[in-house]
This record gives sequence, structure tokens and C-alpha cells, in this order.
Amino acid sequence: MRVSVSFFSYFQDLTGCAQTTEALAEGSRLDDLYRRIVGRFPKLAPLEKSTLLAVGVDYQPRDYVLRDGDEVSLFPPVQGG
Amino acid sequence: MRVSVSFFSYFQDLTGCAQTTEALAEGSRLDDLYRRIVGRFPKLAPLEKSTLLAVGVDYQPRDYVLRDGDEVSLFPPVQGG
Amino acid sequence: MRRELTLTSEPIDEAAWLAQRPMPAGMGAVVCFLGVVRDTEAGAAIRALEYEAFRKMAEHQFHRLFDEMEKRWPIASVRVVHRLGVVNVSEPSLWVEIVAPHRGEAFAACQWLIDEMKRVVPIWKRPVFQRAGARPRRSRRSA
Amino acid sequence: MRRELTLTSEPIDEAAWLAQRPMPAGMGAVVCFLGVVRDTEAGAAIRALEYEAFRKMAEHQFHRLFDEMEKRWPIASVRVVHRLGVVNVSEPSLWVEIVAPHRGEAFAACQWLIDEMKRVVPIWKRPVFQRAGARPRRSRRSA
Repeated sequence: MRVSVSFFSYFQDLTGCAQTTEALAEGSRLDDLYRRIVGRFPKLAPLEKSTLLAVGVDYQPRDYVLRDGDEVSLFPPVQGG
Repeated sequence: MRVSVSFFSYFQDLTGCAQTTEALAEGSRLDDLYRRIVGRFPKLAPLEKSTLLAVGVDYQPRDYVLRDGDEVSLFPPVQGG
Repeated sequence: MRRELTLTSEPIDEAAWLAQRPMPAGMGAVVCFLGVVRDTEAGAAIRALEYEAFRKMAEHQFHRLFDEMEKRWPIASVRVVHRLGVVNVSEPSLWVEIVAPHRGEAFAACQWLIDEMKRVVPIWKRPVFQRAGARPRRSRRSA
Repeated sequence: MRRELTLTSEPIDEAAWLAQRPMPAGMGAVVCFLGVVRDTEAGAAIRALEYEAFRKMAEHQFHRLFDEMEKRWPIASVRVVHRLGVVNVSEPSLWVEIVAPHRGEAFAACQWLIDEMKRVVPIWKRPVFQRAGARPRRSRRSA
């Protein structure tokens, strides 16, 4: 299955892109995807603890089971206001 | 010595007046004046616990020593806003 | 700290106050509160509230509170407008504005000021009922 | 509960929002908060902040917060305006208004909403410095 991955704020600077896609085995979890992404973009690794993960428009835990076509987002702590 | 006494809000209804004066012995305290006033206007007596007492523009305790010409005010709990 | 206190029998023109807001550099937060006359008082339908003040003492007590605010929080500006006389239902009777560097102190100061005002500032209100004939009594010592 | 959310690159026109305030009968309190861009960020002088949003998710998260507010407090109306793009120093980036029966719930809800927004709503800011040549980067995904 394939999922899209979007980056926001300075994560775009660290990855050099706004969006990418990943092919994953069925049953993969959000954490599996995160490991894959950090492998491709090692600059994200030191920020793991503060990284926020969303699928669609909702935050999801690392054990969330991904589905084909999911739109995943990775971003740093939010700073609105 | 003489002090003036003003009433505000429904204390004016209970006393039937907005202002009066009292003659007191030198060294009289605010509580002495209060007793005198309650004697003249017994309808104030049941409200003693919630009655607020000011001299000039400041609240004062019952043991405040009055001076000639003091402007004393008696009123119920305030309700601004 | 800039301070401005207005006790008035005129309607509160929020937009006009807002247009004159002092906004020094470095200020990041404005909190405004508007108290509006509700259509019931102790369960009974009312038409208005009539506010009465011991004006000289009310002004003094407000300024004492402003002094205390200034000690407690790094506030740039406080502005207070309180209506006196008859204020109809749905009209504002109180407008408070705090300008401060951060929202924490702006919210804290605004709430503190309103709480303290309701404890010490000699202003009173009486309901004006909807029944014909129940016209507001002319306050002997209002505004 | 009425709710209105606006994410916009236009300046926040406080007076215009105020003129359209929904004020149902029985409401006694309005609390407004204005967040203004301060002239320093982490100690450095700045010219502006540039706000970026993941707009679809930001809207969803705001509405989740509104749902929660509605469960917690008897609020008549919540209105939120958040600027996106470049917001100059001294301009407001956020405006929040709560209309409720009493001030306690209006203050509580307003502060809660801002705190929660800063925790979950995907909006980010970056400083725009005063140095020549330090022009704001064009956000790839800004609103």
C-alpha cells in the first residue's frame, strides 16, 4: 500500500520537501512509517520526542494501523496565536 | 464633635434619608457612631453583618477613631458590574 | 501603567474605545470584558438595571485597585468604563480592557479587577421591572 | 452554540467583528482576547511573524475544541480569527471572542480555548527579522 507524507513548518527545511510518498506492507503502523521517514531524512531523528504525527486531520498514536491512501503529516510542536 | 452620615442604595429607603449628622463625644469610634445610627434607624439593625462602613473614600474598621467633620458612609454590599 | 476610568450615564461605545487603545511596543495581549445587563434578575424578568454610585469613593477605590494591579502585573494599560443610571437589558454596563505583554497576566489582571471591583467599589444596582408603573426611582445620589 | 472560525491573510478588523456580535437574550458576559505580534522573538528584534497553517487540519482541530467547549460551558457564541502569512509587529494575529451568560465561564472558556489551540491546532510561526535581505521565505504550504 502507499501513503502520502506531508511535512510542515521547519520540517520542510529539514527534509527539503513538502510531501513524499512511501510504499509499506499491509498492516504497517504509523511508527513503521515514522522509522522509514527518519531513515530517509536523518535530520528529523533528533526531533523525535517533539514530533507530532497526524493521519488525515487527526492526531494518531504510533501504533495506529495505516491503510492504503492515508495522508500522514509530520510536524514540529504547533505555535499558533 | 459632629460627623456627617450618608446612606447609599436601599439604606436610603430604610432610613428615609440620604444624609444626616450626629454629634459625638471626642474619641468616639466608628462603632459608637454605628450604634447611634442603628438606634435612630432600627431597620438597619438586621443588616449589621453585611453593612459596609467608610470614612471619606476609604473603608474603616469599627475601632476607627472619628474626628470632627468626618464624612461617614453606610451602605449595603456593593454590586457593580 | 496607563489608566483610564470613566463612570458615565452615556451608552458604552465599544468601537470608540477600541479605536483609542494605547498599544505600546512589546505588548502582546489585550483582554476585554463586557458585562451586559441580562433579561432576568433573581428569576424575574426585568427591563433594565439602575446603577447608583458613591462616585468619589468609587473613583478612589478603582484607583486603589489600579495601584495594586500595577504592583502585581507588568500591565501597560487598564481602561474601565462603568455605566450609571438606567441601563436597558442587552446593553453593556461595564467594559474593562487590559493591555499587557502576555496573555497570562492580561487574563489574571482582568479577572482580578472585576472580582475586586465587585467587592469594594461602591456601586449598586436595582432592577427595573417590566410592569407598567414600576418606573425606576430617581436615585437621590446617583452619578 | 454559535461558532465562527476564520483563518485569513487579511488584517483582523476588530471593529467589524464587534459590530456583528451575536448577543442572544440572557447573555451577560463577553470576553475578547487579542494576540498581538510583539517586537521581539526569543530576545531578537523582529519585523513580523510569518504564520503557516495545515489549514484543513487546523479547521478540524478548532471545531473539535468548539465541540468540547460546548460540552463544558453554557456558551452562546465563540468566534475565532487567526491570521496566516506575514503579520507585522503590533498587528493582531489572533482574535477570540466568547459570549456567555456569566463572566466565570466566559473567562474560563476563552483561556482554555487559547491554551488548547496552542497545543493542538497546526499553525506555526517563524520570525521575520529586520535585517535587510532577511525577507520572509515563501511558505510552500501556507494558506
